Amino acid sequence: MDVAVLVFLAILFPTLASVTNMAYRNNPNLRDSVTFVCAILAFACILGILNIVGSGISEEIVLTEVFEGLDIAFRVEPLGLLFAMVASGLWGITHVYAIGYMRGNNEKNHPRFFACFSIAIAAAVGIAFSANMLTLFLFYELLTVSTYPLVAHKGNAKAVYGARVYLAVLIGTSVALLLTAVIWTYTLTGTLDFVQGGILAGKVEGRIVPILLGLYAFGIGKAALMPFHKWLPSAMVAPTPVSALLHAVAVVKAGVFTMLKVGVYIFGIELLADTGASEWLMWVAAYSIITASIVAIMHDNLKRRLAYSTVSQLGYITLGMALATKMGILGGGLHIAMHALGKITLFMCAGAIYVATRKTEISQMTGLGQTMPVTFAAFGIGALSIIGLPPLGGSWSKWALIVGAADAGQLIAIFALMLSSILNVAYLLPVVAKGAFLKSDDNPCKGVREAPLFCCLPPAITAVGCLALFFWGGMLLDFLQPVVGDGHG
Amino acid sequence: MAGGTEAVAHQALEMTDHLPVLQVLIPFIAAPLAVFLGVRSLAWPIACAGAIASLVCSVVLMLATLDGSFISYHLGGWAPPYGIEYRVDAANAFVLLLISATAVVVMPFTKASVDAEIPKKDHTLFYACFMLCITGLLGVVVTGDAFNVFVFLEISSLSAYVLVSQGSHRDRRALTVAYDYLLMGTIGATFFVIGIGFLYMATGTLNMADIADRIAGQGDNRTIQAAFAFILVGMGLKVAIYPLHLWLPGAYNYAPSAVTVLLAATATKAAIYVVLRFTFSVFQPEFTFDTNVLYWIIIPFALLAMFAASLIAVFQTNFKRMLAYSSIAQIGYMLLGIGFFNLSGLTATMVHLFNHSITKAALFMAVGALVLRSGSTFYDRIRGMGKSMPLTSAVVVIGGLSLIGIPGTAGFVSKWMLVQAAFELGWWWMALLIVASSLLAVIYVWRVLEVLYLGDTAEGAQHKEAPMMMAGPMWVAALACIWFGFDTSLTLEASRVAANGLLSGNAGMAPVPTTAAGGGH
Amino acid sequence: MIDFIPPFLAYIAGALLIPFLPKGHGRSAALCIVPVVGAALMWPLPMGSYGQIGVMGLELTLLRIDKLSIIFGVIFSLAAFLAMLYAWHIRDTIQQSAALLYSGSAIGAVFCGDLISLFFFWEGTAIASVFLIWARGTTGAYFTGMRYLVVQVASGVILIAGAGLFYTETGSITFDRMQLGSLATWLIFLAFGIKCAFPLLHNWLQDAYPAATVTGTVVLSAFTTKLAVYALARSFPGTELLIYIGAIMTLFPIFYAVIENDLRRVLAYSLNNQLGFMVVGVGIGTELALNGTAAHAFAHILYKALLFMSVGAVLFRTGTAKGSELGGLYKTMPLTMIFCLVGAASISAFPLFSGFVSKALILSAAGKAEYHIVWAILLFASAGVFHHSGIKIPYFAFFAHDSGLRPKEAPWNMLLAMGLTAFVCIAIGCYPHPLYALLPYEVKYDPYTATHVINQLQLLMFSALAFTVLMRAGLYPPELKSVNLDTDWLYRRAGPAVFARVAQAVSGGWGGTTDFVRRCCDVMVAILYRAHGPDGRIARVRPTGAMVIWIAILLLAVMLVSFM
Amino acid sequence: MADHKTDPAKLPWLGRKLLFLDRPKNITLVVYAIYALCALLLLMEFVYTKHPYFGLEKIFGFYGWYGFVMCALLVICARAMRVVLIRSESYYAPGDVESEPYPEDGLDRSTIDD
Repeated sequence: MDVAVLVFLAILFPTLASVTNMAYRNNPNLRDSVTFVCAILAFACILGILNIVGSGISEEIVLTEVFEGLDIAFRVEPLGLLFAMVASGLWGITHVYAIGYMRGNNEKNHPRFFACFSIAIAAAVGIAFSANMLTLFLFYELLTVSTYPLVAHKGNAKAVYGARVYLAVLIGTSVALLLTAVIWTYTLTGTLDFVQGGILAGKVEGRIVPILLGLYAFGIGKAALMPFHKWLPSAMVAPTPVSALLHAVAVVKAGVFTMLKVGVYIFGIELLADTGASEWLMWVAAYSIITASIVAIMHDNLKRRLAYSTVSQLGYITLGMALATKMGILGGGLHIAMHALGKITLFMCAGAIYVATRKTEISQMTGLGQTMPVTFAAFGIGALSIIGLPPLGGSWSKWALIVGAADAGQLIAIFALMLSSILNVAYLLPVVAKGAFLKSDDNPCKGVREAPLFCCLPPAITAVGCLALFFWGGMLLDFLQPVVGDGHG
Repeated sequence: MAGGTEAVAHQALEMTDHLPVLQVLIPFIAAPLAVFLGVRSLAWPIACAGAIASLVCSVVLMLATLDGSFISYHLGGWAPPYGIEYRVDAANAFVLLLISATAVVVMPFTKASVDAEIPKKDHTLFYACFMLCITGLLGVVVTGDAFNVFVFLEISSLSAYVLVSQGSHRDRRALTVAYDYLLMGTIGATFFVIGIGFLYMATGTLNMADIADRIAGQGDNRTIQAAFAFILVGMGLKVAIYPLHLWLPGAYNYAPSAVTVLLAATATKAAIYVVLRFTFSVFQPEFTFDTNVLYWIIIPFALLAMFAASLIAVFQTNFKRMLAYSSIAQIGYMLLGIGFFNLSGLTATMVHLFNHSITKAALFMAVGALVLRSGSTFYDRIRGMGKSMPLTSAVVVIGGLSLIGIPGTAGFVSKWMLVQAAFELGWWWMALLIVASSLLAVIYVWRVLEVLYLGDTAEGAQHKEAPMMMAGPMWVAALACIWFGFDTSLTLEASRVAANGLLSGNAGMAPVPTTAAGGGH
Repeated sequence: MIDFIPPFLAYIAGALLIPFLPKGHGRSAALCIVPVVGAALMWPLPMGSYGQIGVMGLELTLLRIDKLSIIFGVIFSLAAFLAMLYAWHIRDTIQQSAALLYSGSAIGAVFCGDLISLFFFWEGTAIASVFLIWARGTTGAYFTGMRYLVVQVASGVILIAGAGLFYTETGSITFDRMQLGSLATWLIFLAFGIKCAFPLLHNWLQDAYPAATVTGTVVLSAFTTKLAVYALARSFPGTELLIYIGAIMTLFPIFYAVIENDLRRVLAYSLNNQLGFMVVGVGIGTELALNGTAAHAFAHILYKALLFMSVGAVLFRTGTAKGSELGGLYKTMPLTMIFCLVGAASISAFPLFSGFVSKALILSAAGKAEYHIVWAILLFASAGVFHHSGIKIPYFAFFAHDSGLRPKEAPWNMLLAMGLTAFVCIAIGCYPHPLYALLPYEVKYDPYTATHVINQLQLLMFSALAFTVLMRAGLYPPELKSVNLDTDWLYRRAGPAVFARVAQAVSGGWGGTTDFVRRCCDVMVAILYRAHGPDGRIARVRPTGAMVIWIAILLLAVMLVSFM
Repeated sequence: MADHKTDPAKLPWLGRKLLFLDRPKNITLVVYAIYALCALLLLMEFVYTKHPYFGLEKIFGFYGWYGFVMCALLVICARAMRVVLIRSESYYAPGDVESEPYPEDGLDRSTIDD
């Protein structure tokens, strides 16, 4: 099949799932199974694209011209393909999990939930394949809007407040800063296409480069760069499947993915490296990494802690971009996949614990590991991957980032990465250690059983995925090589 | 694409050549017809037929002028400048299309809403006024004669006063509001006519193209400057430039739903068109006073509108009123585009004219449906209706997103152009102000969405979905919002041609052979 | 066709398989077989490098067989076997898997030929080993485990950072001899140093080993630090700095050991002290010294394991390893006591015991290289280690005052493991040539000269004399239930206190600021609301008069601007 | 239980053999043996030739007195250190230095397969 057809199908299937959910609101089994089939098909489409395009770059697929020289258009390139694979591949797994979670928790409004969920996936795939900043921005906003109902899902005051913060930050930054940056870029260059080597090179100079970069970096609120990270912990009021797929994978990765795209294809790493424009961003990212980790340690609420951990981890990818070295970019790209699998595992485990025990605070989870071994084992594996320890995927991206930082001669970045790993240990592993090894006085295991199969199988799968990524790390890196202009691209 | 082509100024020979006048004449005839036929049930079909016919005219006209040429129609065969000239170029063909298309789309909605809100006995009268109002708006746009503008303006205004007062069947306050509207509208019209008087004093002609020719080079003539001031302020009132907006919220709020839709989607747009026409075609952009006013009056007041009106909208608890204030704020955007005084800015104004029109049409129709089911537009009465009226609420979502300017909606396109225009001028701070004000739009839109979707349904409320007659047009408008967010070949292209025409000031009697492309670069 | 299998794979396969075996003797036997299989995989391979894998443009070497790696591979396999035997009675899947993974990682690290693989195995030892601490299940063990893990992971990330810089600088990631000088090598050095428990970086050791499970400590004592010694010997032989670091390492732990109450912590201090000898050996870097280091690591692993085993057996039977609680156990645990004495004699380097034949190499090397003070320090440390490990441990555990405890003799598997270990200790001591043959360089050294034997006996016996005299005189510090401040005070007391203060100040400041901002926002919204709200001044629809005024104003303004 | 603890007959064979160490008199004997051994070792100075690395080693009985003095110093210094360094067991946290639950499954646990 043609790449264009496959790209459209990959976006269409989630949309179809969404429509199905709205149309057959009263037939949960039909809805869920159709959605699952759509998830499989969407993933199959993306694998099909992978099969055709490989790690090359496809032709541009133009839908319509919106502004002069600005199209709504798609183009497959390795970074986007990776992101699409991650988002859509994990969708099926998360969907299974979501069924278990939503039913196990007696949540309401399933059709709306799953419909919005699917649309969000469509948006993520759209972002992944965008050929230019305009298309990307379109899907970026679609993603924000479609996830808002998911955050506000519970409908109580807390959820509404969380959703407001979510929306305010995401829409606020994107409309106020990102859009400005995009239009500015367009005014400067007359194009917004993602072009190897960047479009701004030779078009801007001096102080404008860092300012423009700043507009982008903070405008991409989804990348949760401090101080625009607040939406992420706020979004934790959402049901856990949302936190797992969207706020650990699709949404935040859309943010950092955009960040990488901007760095590589809008500015171009040569421009950034030559002008040193991204050096301040590296500091901000480093600050974000460390501070978020410290804040994470302070939080007892598991999901909140994971949210701050995500903020910190996203900083890695921004850091990779800000280093403006090939390895930095590749490390950032790798980390998209590595962190996605790790973090989704953690979130799904947090949700599984909640389904099984209704516990949300880490201090209440002491001793639970004895009765929920699968969940806690998966959590442990995910945590180790996040920390970047072998034999899990996270160690490769950390290595690449460190080499990238070394190439850039940025010791501060190396230091931030090192310190963050240690802080990661300090806030992630206590959950496992306390849960699996400490015995609690008030016998929390009483009446507790392992989470339902639908809830504990998916994290187990993703945990195995973390392991698999360790062995595929080199392959992934080779796959991404063309992004920075090396290899067979 | 701009200028250059031979103007089609000729004798009317065939039916199609009469389009400019037919455009106005058809609804004009439909109005009395609706009354005098005396069959109430026929009033609506007649109005419909009239609207559709005039839409057909405007489509043909639009296609004819898209290449940058203009059509000059001499009323009664009297050649201008002595006779009345109807002149259609891309700019007003675009507005004509907008007005007539809106009229057609809202017709079914009007039926449903009028049936619900207005006693049967007044129906014929209502449709007559409705058609008259459309006539007036179309006439304002199509005519090339300054005094004729005033005449049509009054036709539309007077019928609008009547239409607004029809809201009294639902709420007696509509009468007071209509009265206020009448007073203020009349003051505006008076100012406008005074301005035209000045112009006549200075030039001895009423044909706009002729005036343009004659005042060229008279930039320091005080009379002309005064004329400009009066015309601008007079039309400013009709436009509802920020401090002159006081008639608008009341009128929108208390008028019958259908009337609100019509007024919001078309009336202010026609007025903006007039402002554009006079600022750029009649008076020359080269006049320093012209540019001075743009920079020192229009831009500050546009900004004021964008922020003050948005803030008011943020705090409103009445959906319809909120939308009214949002309209005032959005008018600020259009004025800002005018004030930028470059191609992108004017394009932004023109395209926003269109986009905002369909957006507001969709939203006000949704409000109409909500009113129909809940009887009120206050937030606490429409709480939680997202569940019971999913179709209507979805329209609110789409319209709301377009209002904010989320990509994929029509509103995004116009905002993009506006910000781009600011950047082209190097006014990055202005770009920031624009996006900042759209953040306010986020707030007021989201308040409504939260009310609709997250609120608990009011006690005892048993709502059902709006009737198809309402939902259909609503969705047409909503889908248009999305369609024109992607396909800008019509809107942006037409706007650019129109803007180019306006900026080149090619409104003189003689066809202008060549046109400078844009003034802002 | 793959004609070799890296030994660590045997351990990993074992770790993955044993959860599926039924708990019981069968599984325990399987555990013991794994190290044997590992050794069998390693032993027949000729010298050279195997298993190069290209990943990310880097060449990883999974297997590098040379004299240095072989000797560590052999002793690690042996230690793993003995520890598994000692832990035969354990029925805890997590501990069993973790122990296998831990040993496997250590063996993998020894054989790998590049820094990346080293990092992987390095962190592998960190992660796997922490479970042996957590498995104890007490709150103290949990926190200790966390601290331990943080330190170990820190070592790993420093290593990887150093490797990254090293790669950027040299374009190579070979794990081989390097020069201190650049930041990269300093970082690698530091990473090794942390795991090697360099002074001031040492406290994780004394913190963690006493906290682990009975069997866990035995496993722990064998691998982590010796792996670090191996890494140092591989990368930084002849680095003079190491001599001084090693000298200090031999010195200060003995003071702590004297006053420490927890016997397993005493052993941890003495372990630290013994590491010092090896580090000095690496620092001297001559063939003799490196031989000494390797030999001493070999011997040390065995006798230290033996000591931990015997104290562990006591802990297993009595539930405590505190000197203040124990005493008089020789009556009911005589075999354990004897094995303990063998270990004590070995660590003290009594002639005919293993320490004697290995420590002498290092001392000689120091002497030959003319490091007078270092030599004297090492001599002192030798005496000191006899003092606290050789005498204090057995004395307070098995003799001293009768604690009244009458535990049973250790279980058969522990006795067997201890017995085997004790046998090897003595065997090496009596017949060191097989060990010498294993060493990286040719050995031209005979430990059993009259001079050496007599001098060593003099040293030890007079140390014993000092102990006796001081004991009789009541000057010897009694065993007290207590803890002694060490560098961990910095991160367990000072650090948290400072951090809490800072956090309090920051969060207070932050809270204050956000409160202030929020209040400002509230006020602003209130003001805006007053003006723009539905009943606000600006939103109110005023009479037509207001409008007229506005029109007038606007008209005036437009005219003014126009007329200008 | 009581029997088990006090009755020497129930002790292991080797334990019974070593019971002499319980008597203070015997301990004094051991101490004297150590004194004798030390003296003997000092005398050994005369029967072998030294191969000293350093001049220090040539001093008579160097290893002996060095071992004695240093160990004495060690103990005395450690005693002094302890005065400064000693803290209660719960200094860092309660339960920080804890024993196994005493004894976890009984002093008398006979099987190991639990």
